[in-house]
Amino acid sequence: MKKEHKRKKVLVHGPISPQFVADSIAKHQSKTDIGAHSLFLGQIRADQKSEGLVTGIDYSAYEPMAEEVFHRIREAAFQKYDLTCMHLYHSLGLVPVGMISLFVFVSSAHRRAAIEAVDFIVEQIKKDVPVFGKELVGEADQYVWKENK
Amino acid sequence: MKKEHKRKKVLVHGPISPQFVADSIAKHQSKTDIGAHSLFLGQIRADQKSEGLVTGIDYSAYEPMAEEVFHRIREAAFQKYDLTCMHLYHSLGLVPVGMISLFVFVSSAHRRAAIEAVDFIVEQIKKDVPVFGKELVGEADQYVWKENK
Amino acid sequence: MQIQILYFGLLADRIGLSSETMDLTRSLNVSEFRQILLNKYPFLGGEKFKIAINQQLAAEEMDIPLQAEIACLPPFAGG
Amino acid sequence: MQIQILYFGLLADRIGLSSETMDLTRSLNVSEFRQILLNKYPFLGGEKFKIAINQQLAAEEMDIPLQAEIACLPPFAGG
Repeated sequence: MKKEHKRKKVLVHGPISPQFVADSIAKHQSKTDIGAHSLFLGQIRADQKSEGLVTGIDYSAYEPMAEEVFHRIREAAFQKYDLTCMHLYHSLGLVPVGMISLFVFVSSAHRRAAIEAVDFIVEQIKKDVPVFGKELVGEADQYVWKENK
Repeated sequence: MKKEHKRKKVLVHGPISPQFVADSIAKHQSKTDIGAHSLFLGQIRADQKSEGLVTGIDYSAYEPMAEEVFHRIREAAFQKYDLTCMHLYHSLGLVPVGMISLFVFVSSAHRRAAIEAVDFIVEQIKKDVPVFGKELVGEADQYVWKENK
Repeated sequence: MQIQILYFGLLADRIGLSSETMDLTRSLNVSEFRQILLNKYPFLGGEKFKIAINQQLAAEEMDIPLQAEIACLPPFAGG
Repeated sequence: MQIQILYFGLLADRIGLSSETMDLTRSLNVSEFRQILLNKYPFLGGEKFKIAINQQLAAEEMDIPLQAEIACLPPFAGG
């Protein structure tokens, strides 16, 4: 049994900036047992809906449960794969089209563990975390509630 | 048949900086058909060898052939997966421990294509590209030639 | 017996409330609670939603404990 | 018949050359060329290496064409 990892807040307000991603990467340069970083970024698409073009997503969450589920996904990934570290960030509030709402960052000594862990984590997040998205469409105040497939 | 994509130089001199990664991400915010970015970064590990601790890798390549093989890997990935864009960078010359020597950046409308393509591309690069690495070890001018498994 | 009910996303939107408390005359399981909710808000009939008790997804046959925090969760959209 | 030979990585290091030209008295296939190389540099006997002709990996039975650029490639280490 591995030890449980420190709880970290995953939900952040607004979009995740490329600069934040860069700073996260830079912080790992002192960890010289890492050989592979695998990163996933979810970006808001300008999908065409019957009501108009998506201009952004306004995210909300059942926050305490969402944080708890993110924590369980982290622990499950650490159990399943041989990882050095893992950072998860998900936006709340408005994220305009083209901006990033999900950042999954996994590091390992070797590439396979890092790549497979990211795949696992993203799937679990889509499936299990109580995050809700209001897709803003068109010019007026119209919206459509998003639903993961 | 999809069209052939523009040839881009993959080999760059020295380490790939986190800032370069951030700038690459930022450039994609205007591409509003992208929903998922998958990134892989290879970082130099301070492995313990019998000769001492690795302090860096000095990369060389059969450059024209390496660029040609990178190009073929790009084309194969575009054929195999539904991708919006793809950027590959590999270092030449000295990359110290903790620094990044490989940056694979794939974008797609959907997560599966992006994640699977990165896996495919990294495997092909390790296997097929004529890049050579001199692992510098210990204090003196010792080194060991690296070999991908 | 009092329970607190939280509504999220589409459900909060349709009902016009993000939370309310209900006084139950007897203990209920999740399925019975769901039926009370649909009687109260018949326009939710077509909506899929999961129910969490104290931040854990609950099976339909699970009994709702005293002082429970019930959350009604429409389809997830994270990522 | 003249061919240009390029050496990389460990091979360039061991031989002490990054390239040389050889004048062949007859046309060779890759396997025969490899044997000539090992006769010239017997200390390469224990090393694995691939041979590329004009930037394409070549099978051992392939004939080396006129004016070919031959590259001797030790194990790859990219990534």
